[in-house]
Amino acid sequence: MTDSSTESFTLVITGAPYSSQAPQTALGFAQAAVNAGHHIDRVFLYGDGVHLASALCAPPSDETNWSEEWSRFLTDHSIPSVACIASALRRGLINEVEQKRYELPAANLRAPFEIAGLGEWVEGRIKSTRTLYFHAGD
Amino acid sequence: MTDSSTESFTLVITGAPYSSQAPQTALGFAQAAVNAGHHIDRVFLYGDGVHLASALCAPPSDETNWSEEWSRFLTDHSIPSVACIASALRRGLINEVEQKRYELPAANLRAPFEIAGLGEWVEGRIKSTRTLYFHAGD
Amino acid sequence: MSTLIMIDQPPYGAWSGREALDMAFSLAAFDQPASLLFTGAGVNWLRQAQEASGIGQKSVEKNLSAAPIFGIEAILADRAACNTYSLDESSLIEGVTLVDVKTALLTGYHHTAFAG
Amino acid sequence: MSTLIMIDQPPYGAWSGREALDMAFSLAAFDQPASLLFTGAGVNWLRQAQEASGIGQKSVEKNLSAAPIFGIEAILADRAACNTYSLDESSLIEGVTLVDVKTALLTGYHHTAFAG
Amino acid sequence: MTAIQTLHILNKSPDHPRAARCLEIMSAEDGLLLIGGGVLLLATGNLPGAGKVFALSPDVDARGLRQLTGDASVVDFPEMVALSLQAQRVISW
Amino acid sequence: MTAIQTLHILNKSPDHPRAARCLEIMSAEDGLLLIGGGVLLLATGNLPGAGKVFALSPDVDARGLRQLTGDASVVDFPEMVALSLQAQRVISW
Repeated sequence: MTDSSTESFTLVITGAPYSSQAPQTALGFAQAAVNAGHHIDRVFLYGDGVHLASALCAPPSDETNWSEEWSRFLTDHSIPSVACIASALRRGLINEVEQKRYELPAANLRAPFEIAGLGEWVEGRIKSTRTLYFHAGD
Repeated sequence: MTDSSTESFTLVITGAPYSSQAPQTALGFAQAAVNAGHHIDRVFLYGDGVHLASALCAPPSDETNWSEEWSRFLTDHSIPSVACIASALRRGLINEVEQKRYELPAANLRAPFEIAGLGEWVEGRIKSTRTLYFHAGD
Repeated sequence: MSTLIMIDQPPYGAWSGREALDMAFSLAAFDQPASLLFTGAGVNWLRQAQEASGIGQKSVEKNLSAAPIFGIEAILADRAACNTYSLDESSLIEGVTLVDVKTALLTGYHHTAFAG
Repeated sequence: MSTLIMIDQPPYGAWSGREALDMAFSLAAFDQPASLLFTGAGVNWLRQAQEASGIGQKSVEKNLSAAPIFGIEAILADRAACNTYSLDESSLIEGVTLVDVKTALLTGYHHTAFAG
Repeated sequence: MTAIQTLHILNKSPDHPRAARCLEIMSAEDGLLLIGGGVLLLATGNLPGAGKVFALSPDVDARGLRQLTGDASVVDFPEMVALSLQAQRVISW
Repeated sequence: MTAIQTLHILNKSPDHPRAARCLEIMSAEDGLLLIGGGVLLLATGNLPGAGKVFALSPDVDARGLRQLTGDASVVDFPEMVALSLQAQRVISW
């Protein structure tokens, strides 16, 4: 395996925007991987990382909106992105299906993020050349 | 000052439910304070603590919904509760006013929580006998 | 494709220990070899007789006891950390193997991950 | 009613350092005496020439320089932590006072708080 | 109860750097209240030599440490409220 | 570039207990890539004696550490991608 051939990645983000640097470092990595001709099989949000999929973040206008940046990148490159359902429901990240099921007043999941189980992570882990994790720091 | 007279507290919660024990410890403290005849001037959510004010948390049915528990306690005892506006907007906690201002697809703030500035913390800190903080652990 | 899930955060204060368990159980459910390694303050997940109802949570003792049934290959605990936290065979839950955490331990796995 | 805001988390990786600054500035805005104490990895907020644009953030150097103007009484830094992280008068931003963090330092304040 | 100068409320495990700083700064006139993961200090046997030590009951039980409390006093939430008022100041680490 | 057995990606400051464990376990055949708050290890001067050390450029600059990189190689994101593929395995601490 050399770095000149096409390889594939699953990226797992476990740190939230604005309380960690994880989404931002992961985005820098993902952009570089795509630019190098590699493939990103999927992005999996786990634990506090699910907050990256919020449609409701409104940081000050002179700060980066990491949810928006990630959303654009995923859409531009047609990369599947999944927030873990167990992490998301506990932390209040909800799509329309879950909104109906739990009779909640709203949905707040940003496209193109989807909600699914840990099986997506397991599948990525098997399929991709490398599965990398982007955790919160301290 | 003795513990038999009526004293007052401002409680600041900086840890999120499901990623910290802060909301739960703070609730145990608040209930004991009220039962002892003390007054809680206000509860102030700061940093990741603002997630406690989410209306969309849907933990498994055999787990405690800390947002719901807190909401009931605050309502029952008419305790003012405020999520810091700067923390809340960055982290996607939005009421209807902010939804309109930032043209966002939904609002997700749970009643009776309100959104306001750090001045509320400063005021509580001046007014209350004690201001206590409930942070995330490790 | 064996995976080692590492847990170094203490129980109950954060959710990431539980989320690490979920990762290991998911791997096992998809027939992927998985083991758990508890280090640092994380070894405290392995103490007998945890009563978490008073803090509105469930203890994970039952989940960990069921780990072999669900196909988790091993529950490993860092010997030095167990010493630090007064954990020995009499206080550890059943089925835990004490290990010295060295380079060689990790190179035995294709993949090593924390939950957060 | 003087308040000491403590910052022990390193810069940029988490938001709590910025949130601690906001707390101090808010106190000052309401004419409440406030000082900042940087300890542990938190002293790294005080290094000169931080260029955070490459990670999509703003450095706080300007905010800290403006602290006296906004009424923050003192910016204190733990001497031992500065030594650990190779920070001395030549590399620290202006206006920082090195202190030894002992009981006596904290008892000089009515209120001591972390942002998270 | 005797007077407490500063009540240090510690919710970090002994592995966390903030725990070490809290213990370092604590004086003989102070109290230490262990809550959350902070109660794991009980398991290490390294309680501070000076000053009173308290540990929050539900957190002690959750971590299975009832037999390891040593010289620490186990307190409930009403006692935590009383301690926080009794002390001249409170620091939440 | 030479072969790397395990690439340890460390984003915790030297104060964090996970940083100590990462450094303890690292062998001479391994690589250490400092990112985020992990780059603060450069300021302590305590780089591991064995194994190659890398530090992510934007994180080094954010923390003002460009003059303190010592024996570490400063890398950009494309090099981080290459390193992660080159190593036999990657651990994100």
